Amino acid sequence: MSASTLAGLVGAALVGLGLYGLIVNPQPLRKILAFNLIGSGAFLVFGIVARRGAAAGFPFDPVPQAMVITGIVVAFAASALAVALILRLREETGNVSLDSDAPAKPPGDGAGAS
Amino acid sequence: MSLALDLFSLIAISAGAFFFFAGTVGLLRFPDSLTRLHALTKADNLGVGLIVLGLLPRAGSLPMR
Amino acid sequence: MSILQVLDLGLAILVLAVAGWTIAARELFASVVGYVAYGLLLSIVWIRLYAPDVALTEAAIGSGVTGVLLVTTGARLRGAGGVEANRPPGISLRFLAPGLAVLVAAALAAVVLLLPEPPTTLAPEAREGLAATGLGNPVTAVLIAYRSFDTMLEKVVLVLAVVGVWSLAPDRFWGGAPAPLGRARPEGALLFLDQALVPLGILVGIHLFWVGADEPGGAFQAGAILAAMWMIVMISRLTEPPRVGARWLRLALIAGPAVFLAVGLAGPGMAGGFFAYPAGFAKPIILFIEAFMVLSIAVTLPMLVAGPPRRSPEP
Amino acid sequence: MNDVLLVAAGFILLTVAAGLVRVLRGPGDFDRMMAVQLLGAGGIASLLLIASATSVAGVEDVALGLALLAAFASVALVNSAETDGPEPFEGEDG
Repeated sequence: MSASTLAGLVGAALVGLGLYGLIVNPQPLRKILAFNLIGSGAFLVFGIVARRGAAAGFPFDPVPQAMVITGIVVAFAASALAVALILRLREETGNVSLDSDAPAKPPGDGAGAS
Repeated sequence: MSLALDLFSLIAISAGAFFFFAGTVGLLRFPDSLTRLHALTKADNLGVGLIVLGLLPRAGSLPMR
Repeated sequence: MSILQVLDLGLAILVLAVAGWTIAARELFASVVGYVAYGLLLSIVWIRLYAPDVALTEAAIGSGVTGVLLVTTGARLRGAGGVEANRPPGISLRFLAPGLAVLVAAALAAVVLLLPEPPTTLAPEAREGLAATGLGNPVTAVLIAYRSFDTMLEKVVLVLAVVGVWSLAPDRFWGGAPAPLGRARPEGALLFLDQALVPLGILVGIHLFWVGADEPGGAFQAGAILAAMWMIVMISRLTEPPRVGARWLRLALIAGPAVFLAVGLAGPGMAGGFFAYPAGFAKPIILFIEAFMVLSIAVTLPMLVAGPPRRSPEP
Repeated sequence: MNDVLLVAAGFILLTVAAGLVRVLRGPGDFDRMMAVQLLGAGGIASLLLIASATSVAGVEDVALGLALLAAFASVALVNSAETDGPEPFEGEDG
């Protein structure tokens, strides 16, 4: 098995692992972490497309690599937005549960409700 | 000249790998955090330093090659 | 089996083991520590795929800054309790989830094994584009020249993310500064590290930007390093996160996409095409755009980590 | 010579991976971080060795960036690790 195929299989396994963590783990921050794991697995699968596309004197195809770089940055921006949403949720409800029937505390010192 | 440089690389890289080994043993076997930190810094500095030193002759820009 | 194959296999097992730890660990902190280690190992995998640019971006933004974002948020949430408020999943979910995960992973593995032969590639087109720009690093050339419109829009996405994070602030804090990133009392060792590391880091950041034209590096990596240095200074409380209403901050945030867009719009006049660069001048123009992109990324990432404004603006 | 570099890279990776047992066992947050520090150093070393053996160009700058980020990550992790002292982030609402 070539190195790039192996890396692709690792990427597939990472997507599976991340998906499992995303579903099973109850803490929102851990869910974001698992989501990032899925993302890096998908990038790895994309990376072997770049490696297989070696041509024209390059040991890799630069187009998918450039897309992976932009993808990593966008994935971080999405994580940051999700984290900000969690912080706001805590402010509004007093906990960070994603359960719809979680025990809700009254909102803290008039933080939201504008 | 090339043989001497290869020998130099070999010795430096082996020494670096040894320091990593020692650092890991220290991290796993030492009793508390501060002694582990002590072992770790040896591995960090000497290990990476020696390996970079060993790879220097192989760097493309060096005119000696 | 050659030595390289054994090494690859060992690396693959190690990556999967550390990834499993980040999922299985009990506490957030232990999990994030595993995630940072995972990012480092993954960057070695990227080197094996001949992608040093991606290796650095993955380690810097994918695991470094994301990990810092998560532990910082964890510490903020711990301040008022309520992190563990969620119930574990029900029994049916606990059996369904592994099945679904295995199914998706198997489908992706099948895709990997059945990729078309011979592989499709855009490398010859990228090679042609590279010759026109005068750059040496094909990835930078693809980012700024061959697929420049995508990269510009991606910078706009970053600005939108900052707008999204800021708009989650309560009304009374609007225009104020985000909460401090560090502990209440900075420590001596941290201040010493600032003096030793930050000047070096700024130098390395600028160096990565400059060599990015010809070697691995470029705007994203340089911006991430500079962002990390600013965050270290904020963590040690030598400086505080700026007010989100500050004019210099707003200008720095949009400088990258704005300059990029302006050059793109000037393209039809200069070179006869939207986002086209005039022949012979491509490299200086690309470096000009990249310089502003570095600035924007270096400001955007710390503001995303710092979160929405938490203090009232000064009168 | 390339084989020697690869064997050295594999050996270093193996030892620092053994050090990762500290991440599993803890006991404290700081022990976990130290294991990651060791992995950081070992990862940079084996990355340089592998890149030199498989002739990937220009990894010196990547190693430089990784070393800086390892220091940054340790600062940020120390900052948010649980300690016995007061809460790390005081509320400073205006």
